[in-house]
Amino acid sequence: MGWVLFAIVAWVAGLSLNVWLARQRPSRGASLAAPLVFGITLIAVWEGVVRGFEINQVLLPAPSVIAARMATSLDILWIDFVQTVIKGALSGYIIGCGAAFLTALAIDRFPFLQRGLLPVGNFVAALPIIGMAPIMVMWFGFGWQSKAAIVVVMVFFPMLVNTVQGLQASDAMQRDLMRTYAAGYWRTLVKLRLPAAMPFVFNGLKIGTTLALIGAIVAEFFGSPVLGMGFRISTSVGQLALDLVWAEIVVAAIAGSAFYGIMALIEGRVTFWHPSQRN
Amino acid sequence: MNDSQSVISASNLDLTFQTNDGPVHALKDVNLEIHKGDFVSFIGPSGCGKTTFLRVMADLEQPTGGSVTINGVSPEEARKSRAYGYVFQAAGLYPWRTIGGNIRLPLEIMGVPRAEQDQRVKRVLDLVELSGFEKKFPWQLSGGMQQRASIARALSFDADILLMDEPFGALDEIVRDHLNEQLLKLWARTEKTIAFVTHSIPEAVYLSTKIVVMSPRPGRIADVIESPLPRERPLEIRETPEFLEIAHRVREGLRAGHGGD
Amino acid sequence: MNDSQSVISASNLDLTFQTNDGPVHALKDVNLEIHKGDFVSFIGPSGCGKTTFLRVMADLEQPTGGSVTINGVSPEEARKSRAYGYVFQAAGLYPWRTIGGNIRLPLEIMGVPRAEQDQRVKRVLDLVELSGFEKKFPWQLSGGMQQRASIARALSFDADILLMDEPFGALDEIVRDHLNEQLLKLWARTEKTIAFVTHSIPEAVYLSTKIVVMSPRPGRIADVIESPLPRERPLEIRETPEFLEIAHRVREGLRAGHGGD
Amino acid sequence: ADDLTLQLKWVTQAQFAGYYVAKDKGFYEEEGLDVTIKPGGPDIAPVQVLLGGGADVMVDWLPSALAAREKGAPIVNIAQPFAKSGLMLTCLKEHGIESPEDFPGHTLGTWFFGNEIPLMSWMGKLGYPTDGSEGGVTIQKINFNVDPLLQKQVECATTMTYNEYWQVIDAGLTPEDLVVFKYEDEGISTLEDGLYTTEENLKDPEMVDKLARFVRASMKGWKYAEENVEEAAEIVLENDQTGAQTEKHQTRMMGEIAKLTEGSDGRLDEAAFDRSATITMEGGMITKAPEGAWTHDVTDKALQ
Amino acid sequence: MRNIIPVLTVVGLLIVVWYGAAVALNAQWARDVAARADKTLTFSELVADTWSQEKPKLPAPHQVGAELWKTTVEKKVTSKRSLIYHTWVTFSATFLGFVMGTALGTLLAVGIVFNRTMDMSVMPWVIASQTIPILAIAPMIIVVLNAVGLSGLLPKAIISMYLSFFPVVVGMVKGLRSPDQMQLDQMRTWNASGWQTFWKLRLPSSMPYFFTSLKVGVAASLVGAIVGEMPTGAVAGLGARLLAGSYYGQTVQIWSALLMAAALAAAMVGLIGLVQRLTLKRMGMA
Ligand SMILES: Nc1ncnc2c1ncn2[C@@H]1O[C@H](COP(=O)(O)OP(=O)(O)OP(=O)(O)O)[C@@H](O)[C@H]1O
Ligand SMILES: Nc1ncnc2c1ncn2[C@@H]1O[C@H](COP(=O)(O)OP(=O)(O)OP(=O)(O)O)[C@@H](O)[C@H]1O
Ligand SMILES: Cc1ncc(C[n+]2csc(CCO)c2C)c(N)n1
Ligand SMILES: [Mg+2]
Ligand SMILES: [Mg+2]
Repeated sequence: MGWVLFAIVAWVAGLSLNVWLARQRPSRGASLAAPLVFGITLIAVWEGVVRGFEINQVLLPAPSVIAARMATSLDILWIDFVQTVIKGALSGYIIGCGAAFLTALAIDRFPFLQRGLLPVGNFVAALPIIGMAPIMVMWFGFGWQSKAAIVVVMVFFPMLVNTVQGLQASDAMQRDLMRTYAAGYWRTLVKLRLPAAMPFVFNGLKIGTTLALIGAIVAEFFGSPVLGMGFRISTSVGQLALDLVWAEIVVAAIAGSAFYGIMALIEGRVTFWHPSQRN
Repeated sequence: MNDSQSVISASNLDLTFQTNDGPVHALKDVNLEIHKGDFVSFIGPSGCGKTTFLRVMADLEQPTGGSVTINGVSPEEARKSRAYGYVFQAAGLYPWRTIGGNIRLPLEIMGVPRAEQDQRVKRVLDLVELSGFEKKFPWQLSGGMQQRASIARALSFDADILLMDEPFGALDEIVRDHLNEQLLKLWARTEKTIAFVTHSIPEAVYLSTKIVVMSPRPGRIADVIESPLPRERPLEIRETPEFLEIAHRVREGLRAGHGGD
Repeated sequence: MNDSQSVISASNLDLTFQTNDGPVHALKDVNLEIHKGDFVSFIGPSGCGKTTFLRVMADLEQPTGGSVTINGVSPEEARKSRAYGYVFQAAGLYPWRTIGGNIRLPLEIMGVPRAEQDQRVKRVLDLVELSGFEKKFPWQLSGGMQQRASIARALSFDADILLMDEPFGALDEIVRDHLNEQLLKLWARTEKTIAFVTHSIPEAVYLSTKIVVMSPRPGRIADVIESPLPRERPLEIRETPEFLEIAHRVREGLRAGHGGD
Repeated sequence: ADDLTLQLKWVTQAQFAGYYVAKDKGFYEEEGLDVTIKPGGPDIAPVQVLLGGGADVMVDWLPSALAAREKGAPIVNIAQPFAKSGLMLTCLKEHGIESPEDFPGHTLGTWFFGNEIPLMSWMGKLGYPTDGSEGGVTIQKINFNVDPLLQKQVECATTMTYNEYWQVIDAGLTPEDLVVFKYEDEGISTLEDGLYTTEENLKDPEMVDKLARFVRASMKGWKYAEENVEEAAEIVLENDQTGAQTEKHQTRMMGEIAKLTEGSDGRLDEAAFDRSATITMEGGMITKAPEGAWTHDVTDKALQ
Repeated sequence: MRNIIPVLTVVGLLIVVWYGAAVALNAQWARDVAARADKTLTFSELVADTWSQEKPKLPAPHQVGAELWKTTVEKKVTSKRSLIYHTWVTFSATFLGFVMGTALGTLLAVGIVFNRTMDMSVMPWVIASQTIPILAIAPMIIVVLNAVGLSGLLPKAIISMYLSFFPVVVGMVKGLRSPDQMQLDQMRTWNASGWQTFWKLRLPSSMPYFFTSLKVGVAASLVGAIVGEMPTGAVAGLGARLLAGSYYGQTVQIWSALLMAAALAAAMVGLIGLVQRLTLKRMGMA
C-alpha cells in the first residue's frame, strides 16, 4: 500500500512541478528539465506500481532492478549498441534516406516516373518489414548488412513521401520569380524548391530516426550473429531475463531520442525561417 | 518615336481564366506597341487585368487568343534569354535568405562572379535606401522595406526590359519621390524599356512616355496617351499645366472605365 | 475636442526588437492621446515604426517600456473584449476559404447568427465593391481586390475602434477616393475611433482629425497636426487652401524626418 | 463445466495432437472440463501468459521452465507426456561431418531461447570452444526453420525428429545426404513438452482436482492419438487457423510424435528430470539445482 | 488513366529484374541438386529449374502469381485457406489501429501545440516510446491484455496504433504550427479562442501535413497489425501466414502474403491520396 501511495504522490508532484516549469520564462534549463521531470515521474510511478502490486519480475521488472542490471552489463550493452545502432541502423538510415531523396528528385523531375514509379514505389515500400526481414537475412546473411538493408526499406517510404510533398511546397509566386530568371530545373531546385522542401524533408528524416532503430533491432529477431540488441532482447525474453530486455530497451530509447534530437537540432538550424520554428 | 524599334508588341490579345464558378474574361482584344526606350505605365481600376497583361509579357500566363512578341520573339524565348526583370505586386522574398541573399539570388543564377555580386548588391541596396539591412531576414523588415528589397532584386541584374507591378505601392511619398527620380535617371542612363503598373496618376504621368489606361472586365485598353513631356524631368514638372492636363486626361479615362463597369 | 473621452493613450512607449545581428530600436518615447471619435492618421518613412505602433495598440507586440491603454484598460483586455477591427498591411486571406468565407470568419468566431452573417457579408462586399466575387478564392483575385476583401473583413463586425495599416495602398485612385468617402461616411455615422496608417499625404489630410508624423529609427513622433477641417468633407475640399496648407506642413514634417535619418 | 486454459509452446501442429484430440473427442467434456487451447508462437513466452493469468496450464520444455523458475517464476511441472526428446543436430554430409570429432571448424546453427544449452554443454564435454576460435566451432543463432541449412549458411542445424528434419527431406535431400546426431543418443537430451502450472494453483485443492482431470483426459487423448495417427493429424489440421499446414506433413509428424510419447503415462521420471537439470546447469542456464520444480500430486491423483 | 502506360512499363521492368534475380539466387540450389544426382545443368535447364523450385530463395513471379490465384480466386473467402480471408483479418486490425492512432496522434499534437507543459515534457517521451522495439513488447502487450480478458482484434489494433500515432504526431505538430505570424495575429485581434484558432486556422493549414502523415501512418499501422499477429500464436491474418510460411520454409507462401500486404498498404495509401486530392481541391489548395 505504501508503494502505491508513493506512486500517486510521485505522479501528482511531477505533474505540478512541470506545470510550474511551463509557466516560467522559456529557457534552456526549463526545456531540459521538463522532460526530465516527466521521465522521473514515470519511473517513480512504475517503481511504485511494480512494488505496490507485487508484479512478478518475469512480467515487468522494477526500474531499480533494470538500473542494477544495466550497471553490471555495460560491456554487453556496449557491444550490442555498436552492432545494432552504429553498424545496422546508421548505415541503413544514411543509405535509405539518401536513396529516397534521390528517388524523390527523379520522380519530381520526370513526370513519367512520377506516374509510373510512385505508385509502384509505394507498393514496394509498403512490403512490411516483418516479411522482408527473413528474406533480407536470406539474401544478405546474418551480419549487419541484412539489418542495414531492412532499415533502408523502412526509412525509404516516409522519406520519399515527405520529400515528394516538400518539393511541391513552394508557392506560385516564388516559382514565377524563378521563371522570370529563366532559371533551369536544377537551379530552381537548388535555390527554391529544396529550401522550401526542407521542413517536409526533416519530417521524413525525423520519423526515419526511430524507424531505423526499430528496424535494426527487429531485424535481428530474424537472424543475427550472437550479439546485437535485437538478438539480446529476443534470447533474453526466452530466458525470461526481463531485466536485461529492459536494459536494452532503455539503451534503445536513449539512442533513439538522441538520434532524433540531433536531427531536430539540425532542422532548427536549416529551417529557422519556417513559421513552425519561429513561434 | 514611332519609327524606333518595337520591343513589346501585343495583337488581339485575349485571356480567359477558368474558375470553379465559370470563366473570367481578364483580357480582351488588347493591342499595344512598346518601342525601345519607352516608359509605359498601365493604370486602371483594380482587377482590370494589369497584372495579367504583365504576366503574359513575362510568359507567366498563356494567352487564350492573339499573340505577344518581345524583341520580336515569343515571351518564352525572351524569358529564357533573361530579357527582363520583374517586380511582383507582393514582395515575395524567400524567407530562408537574408535581404542581401535575396538580392543576390538572380545574380547567382545568372552566374555573375562573386565579387561583382557583392558590389551590385551594395549598389542596389543603396539605391533603394536599405544599406545596413543586408543581413536581416525578410520577416524582420517592414512592409515597405520588403517591397524595396524586391525592387532592388529586379534591378540587380540589369535587364533591358523592366516589368514592374506596383513597385512603389507600399512606400511613403518622400521615398517614392526619391525612387521615382532614381528610376527615371536609371532609365535615361541605360535606355531600358519599362512597363510599369501603378495606381497613382501623378506617378504615371511623371514617369511615362506613354500611359495605357485600362478598363475592367473584360480588361480592355481604354486609352493610350503619349506624353509630350521632355525626357528630362525635374520633380517640379509636376506643377506645370501640361502635366496637370495629362493627369486630367488620365483621370477622365479612368472614370469612364469605372462607369463602364 | 480635448475634453472628450480618451480612447487610446500611449505614454513613454518604447520598443526594441532583438534580432540576429543586434537590437533594432523601433519605437522610442512615444506619447499620444486619441479621443473618442478621432480619426488619426500615421504617416512617416517606411520602416519608422507605424506598423509596430499599431501592433502595440492591438496587443500583438509587447512594448519594452512605457504603457498603452485602450478605453482605459490594457491592450490585452481591449483585444479580449473585441474592441477593435484590424486591417493588416498585407491582405492575409486564408487560401482555403472563399472571399465570402474569409469575411464571414470573424463573424463565425464572434458567434453572429448565420442569417445575420450572410447579410453583413453582403453589405461589406457592396461597400468595397466586390459583390459577385463572394464565391471566388483569394488567388483568383487581383492584388487590389484582395486588399479590399481584407478591409471588408475588418469592417464586418462593427468594432468601435478601427486600426488600419495602409488599407488602400494597392488601390487605384478612383476606388481609393470612393473608399475614402465611404470610410468618412461610416466614421461620421458611427462615431468610430480610427487609427490609420498611410503613405499618401492627401489621403491623410483628407481623412483625419489628427495627423501624426513619425520619424525613423528609432521611431519617434515628429509632429502632431490637429486638422481644422470640418468633419463634413466633400472630395472637393482637397482643392481648398486650408487643405493644401496642412498638406504642406505634413510634407515638411516628413522631409525633416527623412533628413534626420 | 469447469473452464481451463492451456497455453501451447508453439503453433498448432501434431506436436500437440493429444490435447486437440482430447478436446475434439470429448475427453475433456467427460471430465467436466471446458478447455481452451491457445496456440503459441516464437515470441510468446508461455510462462508470462501463465503468470499474467492468461492460462492455467502451459506446455513448456524443462530447461526454459527451470530457468524461469530460477528467475522468480513459481512454476511447477505437474505432468510429462513426452518421455523422450525429439531434438537432434542435422548436418549435410557434403561438408564432411560424420562424427562429433569432425565438428571443429564448422558452423553449427541452433535455436536459442534455451535450446542452445544442451548443445553448449555437449561442446563443453567435447572440449570445443564455441566462439569460432581455432579448433572450435562457430555457434550461429538460427530461426525456427531449416533455410540456413539448405542455403548453406550453416553446416549443421538443430531440427526436431518430427518436424524440421522432414522439411529438409521435403526440400529434396535424401536421408543419405544427411548425418544426424540425436540428443537422446548423445546423452544430452532434456525433457521436452511437459505440463506446468503455478505454485499458487497447486495450493488450491479444487484446482488440483481440475488439473488432475485435465491430465487424465489429456493422456487419454495422447494414447488415442498414438493409436490413430491419421485421425489425430486430421483433427490437428482442422484446428489450425492459418490454413497453412498440410495433411502429409502432419500425419508424418504425428507418427514421429507417437514415438516420443510412447511409454509415458504422464508421470514425470525423476531420473530424467535430474539428468535434464544437470545439463541445464552445465550449460549455465541455471546456477543451482532446482527444488520443488515438480510434483507428482497431480499425476498421482489422475492415475488413481 | 494516363498513368497506365508508365505503371505498366515500370512493373514490366520490375518483373524482368525479378526473373533475373530468381535465376541468380536459386541457381546454387539447382546446381547442388544436380550435383547430388551427378548431373550438370545446361543453361536453359538451369533457368527452368530456378523458376520452378518448390522452396526457392526467391520464387519467380509466376509462382507467386499462381499461389495468389489459388488462394484468392479458387478458395471461398470464408475459408481459412483463402488469402482474402486473412487479408480481411489483418485489414480490420489495421483499420481500427489506424483510426485510433490517428486520433491519438492528432490529440497529442493538439495538446503539444496548445499546452506548453505538454510541449516541453511529452514530446521527448513520445519519441522515446517509438524506439522501443515493438516486436519485443508486443508479446507483453498481448499477454497483459489477454490477462485482463481482451483478445482478438483489440490487442493487434493497439500495437498498430502504437506504431501509427507517431508519424501523425510529428506531422501534425509541424502542420498545426505552420500558419504564419500574420494569420495568428489576425486571430488574436478577433480574440478568437484557442479552439477557434485551432478549428479555423491551424487545422486547415495543417491539411497538407496531415495527409502526408496519414499515408505514412497507415503503412505503419499495417506493420503493427502484422507484428501483432505473430506472437498471438499464428492464429490468422497475413502475419500468421508469413510466420507459418517461414516455419515450414514455404517461400512462395511468404511472398504471396507479402504482396498481399503490400497491395493492402498501397490501396490504403491510394485511398488517402484520393481523399487528400478531393479535400485540398475543395479547400482551394490544390
Ligand atoms: N489565377 C486566376 N484565376 C482566376 N481568375 C484570375 C486569376 N488571376 C486573376 N484573375 C482575375 O482576372 C482579373 C484581372 O486580374 P489582375 O490580377 O490582372 O488585375 P489587376 O489589374 O492587376 O488588379 P490590381 O490593381 O487590383 O492588382 C480579375 O478579375 C481576377 O479576379
Ligand atoms: N519582427 C521583427 N523583428 C525585428 N525587427 C523588426 C520586426 N518587425 C519590425 N522590425 C523593425 O522595426 C522597424 C519598424 O518596422 P515597422 O514595420 O513598424 O515599420 P513601418 O513604419 O510600418 O514601415 P512601412 O511603412 O514600410 O510598413 C523596422 O526597422 C523593422 O526592420
Ligand atoms: C524457448 C523455446 N521457444 C520456442 C521454441 C520453439 N519450438 C517449440 S517446439 C518446436 C518444434 C517445432 O517443430 C519449436 C521450434 C523452443 N524450442 N524453445
Ligand atoms: Mg495587380
Ligand atoms: Mg508597415
